[in-house]
Amino acid sequence: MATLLEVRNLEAFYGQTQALHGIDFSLEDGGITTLLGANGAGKTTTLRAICGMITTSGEVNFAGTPVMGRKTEDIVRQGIAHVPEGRGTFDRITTEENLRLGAYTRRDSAAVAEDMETVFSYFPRLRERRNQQAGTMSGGEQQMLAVGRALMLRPRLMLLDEPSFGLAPLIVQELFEILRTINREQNVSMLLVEQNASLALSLADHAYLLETGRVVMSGTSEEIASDESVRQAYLGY
Amino acid sequence: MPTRNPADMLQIAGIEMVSWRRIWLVAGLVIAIALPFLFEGFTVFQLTRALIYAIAILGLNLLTGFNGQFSLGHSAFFAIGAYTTAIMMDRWEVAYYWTILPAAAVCFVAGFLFGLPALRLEGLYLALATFALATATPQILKYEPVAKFTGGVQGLDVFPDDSPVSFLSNDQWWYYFTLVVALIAFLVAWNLVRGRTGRAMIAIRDNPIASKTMGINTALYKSLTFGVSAAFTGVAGALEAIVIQFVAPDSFTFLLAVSFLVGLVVGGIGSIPGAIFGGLFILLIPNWADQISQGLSWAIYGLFLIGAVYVMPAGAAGLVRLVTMRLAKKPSG
Amino acid sequence: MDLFLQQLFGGLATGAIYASIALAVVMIYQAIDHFNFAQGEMAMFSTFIAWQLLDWGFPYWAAFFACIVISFLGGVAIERIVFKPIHNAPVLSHIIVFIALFSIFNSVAGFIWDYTIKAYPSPFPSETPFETTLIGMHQLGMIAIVLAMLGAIYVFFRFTSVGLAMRAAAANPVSARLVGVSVDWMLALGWGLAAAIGAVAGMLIAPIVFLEPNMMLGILLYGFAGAVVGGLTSPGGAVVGGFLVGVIENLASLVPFIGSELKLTVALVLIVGVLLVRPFGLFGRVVVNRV
Amino acid sequence: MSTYSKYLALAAAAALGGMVASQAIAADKMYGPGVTDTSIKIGHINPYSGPASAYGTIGKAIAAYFKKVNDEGGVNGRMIDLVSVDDGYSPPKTKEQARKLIESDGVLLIFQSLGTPTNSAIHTYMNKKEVPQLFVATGAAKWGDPQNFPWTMGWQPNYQTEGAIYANWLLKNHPDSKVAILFQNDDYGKDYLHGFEAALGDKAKTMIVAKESYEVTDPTIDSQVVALKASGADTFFNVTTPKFAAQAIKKVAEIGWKPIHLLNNVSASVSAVLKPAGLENSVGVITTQYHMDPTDPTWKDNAEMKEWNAWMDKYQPDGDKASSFNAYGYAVAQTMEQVLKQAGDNLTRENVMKEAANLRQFHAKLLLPGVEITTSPTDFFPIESMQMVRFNGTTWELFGDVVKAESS
Repeated sequence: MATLLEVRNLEAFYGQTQALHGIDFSLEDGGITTLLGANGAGKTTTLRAICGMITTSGEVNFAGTPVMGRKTEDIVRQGIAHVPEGRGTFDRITTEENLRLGAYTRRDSAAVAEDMETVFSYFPRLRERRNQQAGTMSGGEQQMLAVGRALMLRPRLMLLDEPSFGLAPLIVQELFEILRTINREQNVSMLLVEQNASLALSLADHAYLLETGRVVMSGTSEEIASDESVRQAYLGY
Repeated sequence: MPTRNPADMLQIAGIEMVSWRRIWLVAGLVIAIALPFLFEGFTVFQLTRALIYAIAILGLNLLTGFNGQFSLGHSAFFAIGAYTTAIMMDRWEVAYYWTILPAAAVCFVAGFLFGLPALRLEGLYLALATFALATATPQILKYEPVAKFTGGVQGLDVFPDDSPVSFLSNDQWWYYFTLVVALIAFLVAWNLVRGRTGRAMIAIRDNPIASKTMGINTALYKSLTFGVSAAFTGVAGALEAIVIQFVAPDSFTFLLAVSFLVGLVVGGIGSIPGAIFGGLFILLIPNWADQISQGLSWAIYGLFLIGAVYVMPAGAAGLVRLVTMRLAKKPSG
Repeated sequence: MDLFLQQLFGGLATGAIYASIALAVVMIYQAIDHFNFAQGEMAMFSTFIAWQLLDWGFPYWAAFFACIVISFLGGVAIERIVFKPIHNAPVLSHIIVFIALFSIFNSVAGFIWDYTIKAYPSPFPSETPFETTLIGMHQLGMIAIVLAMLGAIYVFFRFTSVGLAMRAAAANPVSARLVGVSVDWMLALGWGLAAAIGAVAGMLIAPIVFLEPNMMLGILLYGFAGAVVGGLTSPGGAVVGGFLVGVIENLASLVPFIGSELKLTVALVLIVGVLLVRPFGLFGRVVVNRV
Repeated sequence: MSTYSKYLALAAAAALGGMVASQAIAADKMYGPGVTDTSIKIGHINPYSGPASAYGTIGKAIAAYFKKVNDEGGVNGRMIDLVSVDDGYSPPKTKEQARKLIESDGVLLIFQSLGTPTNSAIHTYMNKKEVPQLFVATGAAKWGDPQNFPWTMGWQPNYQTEGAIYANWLLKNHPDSKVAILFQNDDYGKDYLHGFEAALGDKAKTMIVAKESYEVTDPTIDSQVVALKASGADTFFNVTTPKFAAQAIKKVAEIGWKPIHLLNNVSASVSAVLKPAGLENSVGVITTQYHMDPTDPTWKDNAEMKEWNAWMDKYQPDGDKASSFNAYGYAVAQTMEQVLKQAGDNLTRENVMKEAANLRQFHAKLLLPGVEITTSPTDFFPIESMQMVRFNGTTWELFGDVVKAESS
């Protein structure tokens, strides 16, 4: 399989504080990779760095083209959809308008309408609430909306930042099922950041373990899951 | 967002910061006391007015900088303070120094009462409501039923006694009088902000919902802050009436409220000493602009403002903090 | 009764003034999530540009549309040049820059065109087609143009993806970037559109109040009042709010103890009153966030 | 003899006592602050910015006039050094500027400070400091009070006087008229109102059927005009500043009201008021004048007007020849020049004030024929005569005689 995303020596700063100390990893086309780590390990920062949302240095290649240093909106246009921490819902507009915004960069309106149907087929509840003000929906619905919005871009890569955060276990299960389906049916690669390591490892095929802004371990999900120290520190058994 | 909370910055810079602050304070005080003997009467008069504006800006700062409520209407409280003094002196011939505290009290009540409905308003909406208050103030002062007290459009003359100290001219005397009031005002503000009340105020600014769950009576604190802020500004208004010796509705247009806001931002939001710089700025810069070009003085003032925002995004206080932090850092490496 | 009707229609006519400014206020609010206190002065300056074009011999509509284009570009330029460096500065810094722009436009207009009032032509015939002195033809035409602008804005925000993107950029810039919206240009576009709407408002208001650098001083507050009463998130609400403020203010002058002396105070009470009952305006959407 | 002793008594009462003694050595040079053998420093406060900046034109005209005086050799060989400052029409700022002029710049006197609230702010100060506050640009009656304020003097006919002229004219020609009044809600408006009502006397109650006021911040005065018309009045007394006057004239025509329209002199400019309002709407409007309107064709061939035009061309090439402010500034500056001329080499503040109160039928160029400036130690109202004029669609037509209304 071809490499879709390649990250080399990625460094990032918040003001004076360095958050990432030279991270390397890659992601295969069609695969799901997860970044694991404790709070403050640099998981979210890595996602932000890829999208050009913070000042960084290093190298990020997406589908063979360097995207480092470009504006966020330009990187998005390359086909990277970011489902941000906190879901990034546009509160004051309707669900449908939120989805339309997801397809903002696209000009093929017929295909957009089709994709809207696809999203509704994954998330029937969004169809029910298509004319509701998005900010008034429940957390789970907003998370679905965020994934749906990302899907409307027809991305090649989806960055998912803590999609399970604050959701009831049942909803989380449902959501992750759908993510797996999307990965398979739409051929969308995914880079997943999760606190819940076992959940993440169940979905992903590859995993990287981050500690204080550095990659300390990498491998297939099975390898990582079976590692003793990981089990003790992150999986809790 | 750079440097929002001065207390945080203090901790970052450590002990050195405190001693620097002490040096600044002592030097400032010495200069403040010496000034009236270094300049002629008119300049002393101007300095007095800058101090008065500083007190008004300090009041606004308590509200905006420490409690997060906007106001474009502080000219109204300035006016209430000025008229309280003027009416007391005009009608009942009260000596000027007895009018300062009543002016503060009246403004506290007015501010508190205005703060009650303002509780439901936030950010922009509050700014707009207060902006409307500022615009309506001159009109209300001219309104027939109140005109018998306010002197209507004609305004009121105020005749304070002459300097009681033989070697001080009137200007010097007013300067010291204002300086003393200003020092008290700054001390009170300082203690307020650093005490329990101040912590509650700041908590409300930074996280209103959380502070509610922490058991802070946000409604009460917000209205109280409005009242206290109005009281400070009212004291400034009272001093202005005494020093200018005249009050009229046209002295208290919304442009004055805008000036206070400018002084607040340029001086530094959430910085107590910044108010002094703000007071000097809004008094001196328009005069300079006027000297550069009479026809375009406002345009030049506007350019000054934009320049100030670019150069000092956190106000003069932010700039000073940055510089002292650099200086404090250097010796220790 | 006759007087009542007179004041009612008079209120509608003044309301049209407020509504047109309120519309510009809402436009910029949609773009930058904020009031622009220099809005009135920008509209005044645009009107002076149109006046200058007319003075140079341009036909009315040529000057009208040229002025709209110039104002649009001017608005974009202001955002790109003045506000770009301070995008991350606190809100109050922005307000200070609004104030700065306010004084710059006012002062420069006075410097170039001086402060004496100038007549500005109306595009509408002076005779009303029907026998009435209740409302003039210009006022009628103005109401029509305001409603037409409202329609255009509604369509723009509701049905075009740029309009949608603009609202998104204002409400949640981080998210907007993540769906590929260039937030910076949306801001500039918002400024441009608001300046253009302001220019139309200015050119419609000037025939009534006469053109001079301070013409917008009083009007802007009423425009804000209209926008807030109607709801800052709703262009339609802003227009209704503008008309409401005009009518109520005029009818209030019929109440004996208010008279015309306290008209402004009435506007103040109205703003605060409406906000107390409905903090997001009569037609504004209530934003509820569930965690 | 009796006038002389009265004068002496007044002079003493007004703290001008030193003057009598100084007269003995009047031949010697006596200088107050700001005066040298070659120059006289004069302060001037004007709103170049802010809500009243329209009046900035007057300041420019005055400066241009003194430039002409200086080019022609100055006043008795001394150059006029005019220090003109901006107060933005804000009273505290006026106070600040007055103090700057007097204490920092050291001017001999302050001339033509503009506005009623602004001049009120420095009224007491100037008199306490004993600095002349000469020919203030406001028509309030309070500026002519030599008893209590011997250092302050107005110039233009005061508003009350003018109000009385209209009232007397109505009483004589339309005794049964029903009057509606629109006035600005400040003392300028109220002075007109008082003068008008006082002159009507007992008939005020029956003749005045409606009064409406407006604020300078009001966008329009449409609703007020509508209400006034509804009162059934057949006479409209329009006490408004230029912008609102133009609005009112236009609105009156729009709603088909055809009253006898009395417009205050403040807004009598053809170019700044009637033209914007529409000349056809202005036909029949009546006002009073004391100086020529440069846009009025009546004066096209008048020698003084020609001189003024030449001056404008030379000293204010960018200036607006249609602005009556340029005529006003020209005339008032001549009055100042005259006072300084009369004072000769005795340029103390006392003597300047004495000469200001000693103008005898001085005719400043551009004043209407028959309008003269006369002052005395008990009369601090320089111009008290005006002539009524009616607009015929292109120009003001004088009618009746020059009316002199004695100020109280």
